[in-house]
Formats: sequence, structure tokens, C-alpha cells
Amino acid sequence: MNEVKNKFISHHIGSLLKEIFGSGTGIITFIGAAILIFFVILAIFAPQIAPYDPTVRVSRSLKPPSDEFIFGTDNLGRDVLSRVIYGARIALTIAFIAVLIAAAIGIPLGLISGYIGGILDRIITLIMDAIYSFPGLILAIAIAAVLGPGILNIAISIAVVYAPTYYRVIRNQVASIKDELYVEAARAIGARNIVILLRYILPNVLPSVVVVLSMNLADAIMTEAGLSFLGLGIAPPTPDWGFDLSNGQRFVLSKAWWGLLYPGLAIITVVLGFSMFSEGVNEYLNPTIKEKR
Amino acid sequence: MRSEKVIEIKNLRISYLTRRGPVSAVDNVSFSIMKEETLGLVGESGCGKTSIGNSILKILPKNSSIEGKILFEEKNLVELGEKEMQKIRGLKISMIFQDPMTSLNPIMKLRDHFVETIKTHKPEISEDKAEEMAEEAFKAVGIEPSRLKDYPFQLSGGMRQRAMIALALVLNPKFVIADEPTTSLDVIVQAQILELLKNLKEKYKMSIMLITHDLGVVAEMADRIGVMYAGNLVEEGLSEKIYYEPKHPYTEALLKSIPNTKPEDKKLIYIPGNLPDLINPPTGCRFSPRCPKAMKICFEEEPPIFEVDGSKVKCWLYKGAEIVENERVNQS
Amino acid sequence: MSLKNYILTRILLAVPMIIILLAFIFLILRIIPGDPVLAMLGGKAPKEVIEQKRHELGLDKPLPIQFFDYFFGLFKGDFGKSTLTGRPVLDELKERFPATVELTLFAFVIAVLIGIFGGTEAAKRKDKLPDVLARFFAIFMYAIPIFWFGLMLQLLFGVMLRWLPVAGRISPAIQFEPITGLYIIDSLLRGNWKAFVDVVKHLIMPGTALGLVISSIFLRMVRNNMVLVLSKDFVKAAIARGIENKSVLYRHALKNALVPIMTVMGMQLALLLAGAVLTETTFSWPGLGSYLVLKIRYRDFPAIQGAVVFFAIIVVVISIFVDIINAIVDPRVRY
Amino acid sequence: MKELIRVENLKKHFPLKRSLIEAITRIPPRLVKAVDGVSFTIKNGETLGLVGESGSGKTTTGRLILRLIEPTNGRILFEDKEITSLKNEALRKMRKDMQIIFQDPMAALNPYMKIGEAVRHPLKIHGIGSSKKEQLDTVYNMLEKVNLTPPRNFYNRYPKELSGGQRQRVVIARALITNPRFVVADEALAMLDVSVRSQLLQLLLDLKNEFNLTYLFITHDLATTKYICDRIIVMYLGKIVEIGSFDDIYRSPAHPYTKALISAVPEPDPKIQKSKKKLIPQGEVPNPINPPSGCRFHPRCPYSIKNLCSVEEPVMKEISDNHFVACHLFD
Repeated sequence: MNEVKNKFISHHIGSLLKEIFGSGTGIITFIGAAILIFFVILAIFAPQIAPYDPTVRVSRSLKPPSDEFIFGTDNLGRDVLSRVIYGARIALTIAFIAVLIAAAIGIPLGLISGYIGGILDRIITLIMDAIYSFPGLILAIAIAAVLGPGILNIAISIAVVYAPTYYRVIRNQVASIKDELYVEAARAIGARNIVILLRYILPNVLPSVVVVLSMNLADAIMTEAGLSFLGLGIAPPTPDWGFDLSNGQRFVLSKAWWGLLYPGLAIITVVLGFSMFSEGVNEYLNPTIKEKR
Repeated sequence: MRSEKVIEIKNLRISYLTRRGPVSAVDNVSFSIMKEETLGLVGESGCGKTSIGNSILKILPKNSSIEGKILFEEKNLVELGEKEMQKIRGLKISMIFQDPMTSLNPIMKLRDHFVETIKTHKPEISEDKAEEMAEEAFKAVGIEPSRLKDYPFQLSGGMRQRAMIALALVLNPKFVIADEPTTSLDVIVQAQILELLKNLKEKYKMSIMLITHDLGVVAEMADRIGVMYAGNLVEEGLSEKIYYEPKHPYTEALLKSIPNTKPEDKKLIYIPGNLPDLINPPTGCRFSPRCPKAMKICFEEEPPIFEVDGSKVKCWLYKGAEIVENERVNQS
Repeated sequence: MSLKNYILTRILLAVPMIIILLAFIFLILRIIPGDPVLAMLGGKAPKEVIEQKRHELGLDKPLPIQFFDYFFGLFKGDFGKSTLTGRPVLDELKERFPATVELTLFAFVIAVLIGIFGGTEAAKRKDKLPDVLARFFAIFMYAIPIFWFGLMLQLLFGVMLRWLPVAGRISPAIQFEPITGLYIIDSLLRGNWKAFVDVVKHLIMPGTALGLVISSIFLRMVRNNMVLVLSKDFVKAAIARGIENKSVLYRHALKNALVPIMTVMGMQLALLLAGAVLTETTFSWPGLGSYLVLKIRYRDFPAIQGAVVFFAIIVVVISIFVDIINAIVDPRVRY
Repeated sequence: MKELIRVENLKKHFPLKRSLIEAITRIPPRLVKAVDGVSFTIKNGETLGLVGESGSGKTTTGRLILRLIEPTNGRILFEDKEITSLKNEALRKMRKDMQIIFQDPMAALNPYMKIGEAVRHPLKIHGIGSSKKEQLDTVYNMLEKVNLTPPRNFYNRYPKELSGGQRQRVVIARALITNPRFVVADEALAMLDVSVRSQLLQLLLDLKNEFNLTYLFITHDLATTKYICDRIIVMYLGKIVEIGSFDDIYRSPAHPYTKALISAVPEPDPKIQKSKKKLIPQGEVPNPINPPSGCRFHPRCPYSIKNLCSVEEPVMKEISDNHFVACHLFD
């Protein structure tokens, strides 16, 4: 389980924060949730919040931050602040869709594979392990290259990378819970398989599902940013943090730092937000965590 | 009569700082161990017996604090620095742990455990000589010396505990702390190990402090027994005295509640209630809430230690007897 | 099981893994909706040209045949021909490979050094200031997208301070004949001091950017495993035998803590390769990663497939290697 | 007394996991012969002790009788009815009458289930009690019987909020709520503190009398059997070596292994201890993958007979009334 979690950026961050703040998990969850709500609001109400149209030239090119354009303007004279605000839309949408697809593939497979076991389990595990061991970004790049741009296509590319992670978490949990003494106890009192699955195994797996889900969102955002930085994301002029960064890179030599700084900070903040939130959820949903045997 | 004290513990207090507050794990405990003597320290889990063992070698966790005196070779170990403690550990005082599986480094050959220990304390000894010493130690505990090149996991449970004992004794320490040395073993292997310990004690003329929850194990090994309850040493005396004439109601109850091997003695007696919470220990005597003989004073005032018939008892039943130690006097 | 048997088993186990990975890559690049030829030529190409191209690439054959062609081709070292340059893909990959190795190894060494020493010291001083600082470093470092970090370094050290070159592997002005392809080694072998300084200057920024980001994972892993191991009985037992602190920390604890970490480190090395794609793009580093991105831009599908397969093989080789080291360090693995 | 359980030639061989090379080369998996042909009966209302060291197969035997694991061979009869091949529904229905108390009470309780719900669940599964209220009353009643009082306070707690002894009381309550006839107590007291252990032993005795239970009391600790067991079976490496009444086993043990086991129990009484003759065999229990030939105890047995014990497996013989032993010394 832990080994699987290690692949999640957000897991590292979240539990580190937990370690630092000690019992103050509430604070971490709260800050995480606040950041997430903030970005969700930005995404939903972007037209109302953003001062300018993000795709339209509103000033001269590469204007440094000023009172009028507090984040400056990019090479096409577009307002960087507005683009950062609108960027939340693409980032969050793709992340959510990707995570849903990955979960929809990985979770049922993991449940079946873990509970039934046997040869089917071995085969699925072998395939999933092979995909899992492959560097995710390169896989996503290859798939995105074939599929071409588009929100759904990018989401699929990311989902393929993360589906094995869900599978592994769920499968390993189910397989180990199946051997727990309380499952044997349930059989000893005469519970049916379906009752065992629903009342004894599922409640014990659910927390990991929720935690993995929220951790995965952070990683999906990172991967999406990486893909669009490489030019494999949404077609311009749609505002997208990763694309804006690769666009801004061309003007590094002109010292136009504002085009680079703000989209990057946006990515970092969202990733931190998801990490904090998922760790808090982890703590909340896991009644065994506080008191050890 | 052996009268020379190997180690003397005076007014020892150990507490742990936890999230719920400080836990007073050991409260004002004093006792000594004589040369070539085996003292058994008995009690249920959480009574503080392991804390005492660890405090002597100063290997308590970081959230702990020690007060009092642990006198060994005219030095107070409580005040000794880490460098000086290192010179004592393993050389003069050794420890045998409960679980030999987890107490040996899993990815280190047994031979290297020995060589490392010997070379640390006696750098002048050559590696070959150290290996020879390890072989001797293995022979002494009844393991084939060729098994030194194995890893701990390749040995059976009983063999591992033998190896652990050999490692503890390789530098011929004069004092050995054995912390539940047979708890994780099966009955027959336990008997083998106890027998081995007894023989080795005779051979190497060392003192042993045997920590265990099992009164039977203590009776097999110990000359004297100390009974602990909730951080207090409630009774201390010669083994036979403790068994035939227990003075403290807890000792009495504990003796009755453990099964003996007499087939006719089938009456089951148990101590009602639960162990106290050491964050808020009961006022007065810590056993008072469960004690069948508790009097008014037991709930109000902590009993001093009385000397009764050669035993030391921390119980108000013996009010009027000579007070060995009154903690309010000694506290300063 | 003897070490030899273990290694044999491990290599045997890698065979199905490689087959699955190759099949997976094949399936993704051939079956997923979207036509590589159309994507290559654009929608407006005449039908005959498309058919011609299909035939050229063997795409008109039935799928299983295509798969076997591809599979046995790979077996013989035939990675196909680039549609962009017309050269064998394998040759192009071989040219690019040393650059990626140099960057990745440099970053890996930085990450391991920071991870092991930082993590050990943090664990030793658990909950004290150095530990808290180390943990904060790990949190923020890992939330930073590597390419953004690279851009910020470029901006600061390349553009504003002008200390280091912004991009590339070596200055064009420097005349220098490579031997192994690893420029640092080559420049030393040639005794070309000027080239060496130049190469190192080029390597510092991308290598450090990549290394620092990955170091946060190592740091955290080493720290947490060390904290766990330090609480184990055998550490207490070692202290109780009078073993010195340093010896307990590094000889007993660290070695044990590294056992589980090593597997993850191997995986991270593979992850580093992925990170290298972004880093190479950011710093115009002429390695496999920027090769892949370049080929994607020109829709050179044989080259894309070749590069991905190449990555897959590297990953499998690394994982075998790591498992074998693990079995040497920890004998329990073999049984 | 009527017989409640009959076990005939019961075997359980667990296959070891093969390595890849072994699987490819079709080397048959090695077997751990955990239980290797045991036969015995349990009479209605008695408590049968099953004693042995780790690796003796005692826990596996308990689980086999309850059909929690599938036997490799042999028959199990419950009230003269064969239950060895019961499937699905019939097997589930049978569970109402046969229950188990586990060693580790924390692991035996679902951490996400309130303890009241855990105790009530068997009632729901078997449709006992017409209404929720009736079931709740039954549960409260049971919680009170195991001394978790007041029961309403305990009902809504989670396992982690209880002490070890209290958790074990919950497990006992859950096992007894369906009014079973037969209960397997699998090292049920091993993980508890001395003072709690005797409390729970007393509880088990009280409940046995109240519900007219039949116990199979599995333990490694010979000394506790005397308070509760009428008869005792001693197992060694998957085989039964001796069966007899408590007095037979305790006062006149026949098998050298039983003797060793008894003399190895640490004796708190210093006088007895000094006079007691120790008969401790050398070495440890061998690996059940390759058990010794003939009598499995012969390599460690001080009385081993040359060319007999190592070759021929001893059969069960009745040496006195209902006292059976499998040893060549009694041929």
C-alpha cells in the first residue's frame, strides 16, 4: 500500500505536513479545502472574476506588472492574471475527468481481482504492474501524441497512467483484508459472500479509495501541466498554465518573469491544496489510525 | 553469604511524556542486586518492569525522564554521559531481549554481530581472535560454531535466543538484564533456555536481573523476587518467602490467580477490576481500588515501605512495623 | 535459493513484463482511435499517397502480422526508420542516449546524496529544527513542476546573473571530439580542460533542477524509513551492546532502511527519465526526451514508437538491476 | 454422555507457494502437513483441551472442524450428521450451532463496526428475533452476561475504544449470541494479562454452565487446562500423541512428549520446583514440510527404540480406560 502511495506526489506532501503540524490535521485539511474551494470558485466564475478576456489583446506585449495589469501581459498583450484565472478551468476539468476514468477502470478491476484471486488475478496484476512500472509521463506523451489535442483526449492519456495505481491499491487492500481475522470471523458466524464484501471488506477499503482519489487529482494536474508544456495539451488560445509556461519560456531572455512566475505558482498552490486535503481526509476516514493495537 | 552489591537503585522514577499527559511508569523504586545473585522482577504489562531494565542501560525512548540514582561501580549511571555509558553497555552490563527475531540485525551475519561488539569494546583484539571468541560463545550456548556465518533468519527461534545470549555474554559482563527472555518461545524451548541461563550464570559468576510476567519462570531462576504493580515495587523478598508467605495483597492475589502444576488445586481465583491508568494513578496505594483488604488510609495516603519478616512490603497492613524507606523523607 | 538462481528467476520474470509492455505500446499506437498516417500527413493528403504510406509502414497488413513483424524486428534490433530523417531509429536513439544518461546520472547522484544524508540527519534529529526544515523542503520541492523550476533557474542564473549558460550541452565555439558520448568523461579523457569547464557549466542547471526535485522523494523516504528502523528492537539492542552512535546510525539503521528504499529508488530512476523529458525540453538538452518531443512535433510515428520502446527496455533493465542489488544486500529476499 | 463431534482421519496439507522456475518445470508444490490424520470425539457438554506447541496443528484442527478451511482428507460429524461436504446455505445454517473465539480480539473485530452491531450481526444473518427491538434486547442481555455493563453504553463503541479484555468479551458475546452448541476457543486467553486471563477463564466457565456449551479449548499452556478441561488431547507435528482425561494426562502421562510438556511448565512453587525431575528433550519441533519418519517425536525422544521408532509409525492404543497413546513403548 505504502509503496503504491509513494508514487503520488500529494501523498508525500500531505503526510509531511501532517508530520510537521502533528495533531493539527484539522488545520491542514482546512487550508487544503480552502485552497481547493478558492480554485473551484475561480474556475466556475472565471468570467465574472477575471478583469479581461484572456484570449484577446488588451495592451501592448510583455508589459510588466502594474496597477492596471497586476500580473503583467504576455507576448500577445493578453492579461496574465485573467489567463491564470481561466487556466484553473482547464486544469481542474481535465484532472477530474482523468481521475474519474482512472477510477472507473482501476477500482472494479482491483475489487474483482483481489476478491477472486487465482489465475485471473495473476494475469491482471502482471499487466497492471507492467504499465505501472513505466514512466507515467512518457506513456501519457505517447498516448496524447496519438490521440491529438482535446480535453477528453488529454484526460484519457492521464487516466491510462493512473488506472494501475487504483488497481494496485484496491487489489492489495482487498487481498489483505480478505485474510483478516474479522473476515474469517464473519464467515464463522455464517455471513454470505456479498455481506462479507459489503459490510466487512468495503468499509475497510473505502478510505483508501477516497484518499487515492483526492491524491490523484494533484498528480493529474501536474501531468496535465507537463503535457501542455510540451505542446500536447489544449490548442491555443485557450488559457492553460502549462502551455502559458512554454509560451513564456520563449521570452526568458527578455527577462519577462511575470509570464512564468504566476502560472507556476498557480500549479504549486493547487497541488499543495489537494495534498493537504487528501491527508486530512485520510486521517478522518481511518478510525484505526489514531490508536494502534 | 554474598553481600557485595553489584547494582543499587535508589528512588528511581521514570515518566513518559505522552499527548495525554505525563505517565508515571516507575514511581520511587529502590532495590539492589548482589554479586552472583538473580533477582526476578515480576509484574503485569505496564507495571514498569521493562522501563527499569532499560533505564539501567539508559536506552529509554526520548520522551522519557529519569530521576533517582542507579549506582554501579561507584558511579551514578543516571548522571553518566553517553560516551561513558557506551563503555559500560555490552562490556559490563548486557541485555537479553524478549524477541530474538527482532533484536538481531536482519541483514548482518551473526559473526559480524560478535566481531563488531568485541572490536568496539576491545579494539586491540584482532578480527581472528574475535571470531574465535564468538565460536567459544556459540559452543557455550550449544550452537554449532559453523552457524556463525548464517543470518539471523536462518536460525530457529530457540537457536536465535541462544545466539542472543551468547552475544550478551561474549565479553563476560558482571551484570545481565534479561527482559522476558523466554516469552516468545514455546514451553519446551523455554525450559531449555532457562536451564542454559542457570548453567551459564554458575559458569560465568554473573548477576542477573530477570524481568518477566511469569511467576513460574521467576521461581525457576531467581534467588530473590521483586513484585511490581502499576509502577511501584510492592513487595521484595527471598523467593520462598514470596511464594509461601506473601505479604502484599497483590502478591497474594497474583499467586492465587496463576495456574500451578498441582492437579488437585483447581480453584480459580482472580483479581477483580482493571489495571489503573498511570496518567491519573489512584491516590494513596495504587492497588487500593482492587484490594480486598483496603482500609480508609489506603485510599488517602501512599504507604511507605515496611520491613516485615525479612521482606519489604509497601502496604498499610503492616503499619507499625519498621519503616525501611519513607518516600517523603527521601524525596529531597 | 542461491544468488545465481535468484538472478535467473528475476530475468525470466522480466520476459513477460517486456512482452506485455511492448504489446501495450503497440496497441496504444495502432489501435487507439486516430490514424497515425492521417495524423502524419494531415487530413488533406490524396488517397493514393495515404495508401502508399500505409504500405510503406506495413500498416495494411492484418494486426497480428503487424505485431509479429514489429516484435521480431525489435528482437533483431530493428526499431524502424524515421519518416522524418529516413535514418534507422536505433541509430538516432544511440546518438541521443549518452546525453540523457549524463543528465540523469548527475541528477540521480545529487538526489541520492541529499536524500541519504539529509534524510538520515533529519531522522536522527526527529522533530528538531533540521528535521522540520528538511520536511518543508521536501513538501515544496515536490509540488514544484520541474519545468517551471528549470525556467526560474534559467531566469535567475542564466539571464539575470549570467553565471551559467541557459541552454544546450556544450558551447558551439568549443571544438571537441567525443569518445564515449558522456562529455564530462570525454573532456577529461582528452585532457581538454576548457571543454570540461564548459560541459560542467552546462550540466549544472538542468542536473540540479532535476536532482533537487527528485531528492525530495528520497529525502522523505530515507527519513521516514530511518525513523521506523531507529525504533526497531535491533537498533536498541545494538545501542545496548555499546556500539557507537555513528555505527548504529549508518551501519545498522541506514543499511536496513535502504532495503525497501532501493526498490523505489530504482523506480525513481525510471521516473527521472520521464522528468528528463521535461528538463531536456526546458534546457534544450539533446537527449532522448527532447528527441521524443521533437518527433512528436513532426508526427514521426516510427521514431516515437522506437523511443518509447527504448524507454521501456531501460525501465525493465533498471528494475532487474535494482532487484539483484537488493538480493545481495538483503539475503532474505532470495528465500 | 452423547457424542457431539466426531472427527475421523482428518488431514490438512497446505501447498507451499512455488517459485517461477519450479512452476515452469512442474515440480509439484511442497506440502506443509499441518494436520496429518487425527481422529477423536467430543462428548456433549464436555470441554476438550487441545494442547501442543506452535506447529503442532492444533489451530488448524479447530478451524477444520468448523469448516473454516477445507480438509484435504477425512470426515467431520456433528451430532452424527456428516458436515464434511456441506456447501453454501447448509454450511451457513450450521454455523449457528458452531462458533469460535479467536486469539487476537482486536483483529477479530471489524474496526468499522460498532461492537453492538458486531454482536447483533449473527442474529440478522440467521434471522433470529422478529423485530429490531427484540434483537437489541437479546444483544443487551448478552453484553450484560459478559460483563460489559451498562450494555447500552457499550453498544455504540468501536473496538479501538475498548481494552484487550473487553474486546475479548465482545468476541465471546458475538460467538454465543446465536446460542451455539459447540464453541472452539482458539488460544482465547493467550494475549491477555495474567489477572484478566483468570477473569475471562471464569467467564468462560460460567457461560458454559449457563448455556450448556461444549468447548474445544485450544491452548499451548497446559496449566490453564486444569481449570476447564475434562479431557485433553496432546498433539505433536500434526499428529495426536495422547488422549486421556485430565487426570490421566496430568498424573500419569504416558507419551514421552506429554511428559516433557508437563515437566517444562515453569513451576512457581519453589519446593515442588526443586524436587521436580525435568525431562526436557533436546532441539526444537522440526519442520512440518519434511516430518521425521516413523514416530515424529523419535529424533528428540530419550526412550527412542532403535530400528523401530524411526521406521514404524506407532498406532493409538488404549492403555487404560479411555486413555490412549501412540507410542511404541506401549506395544
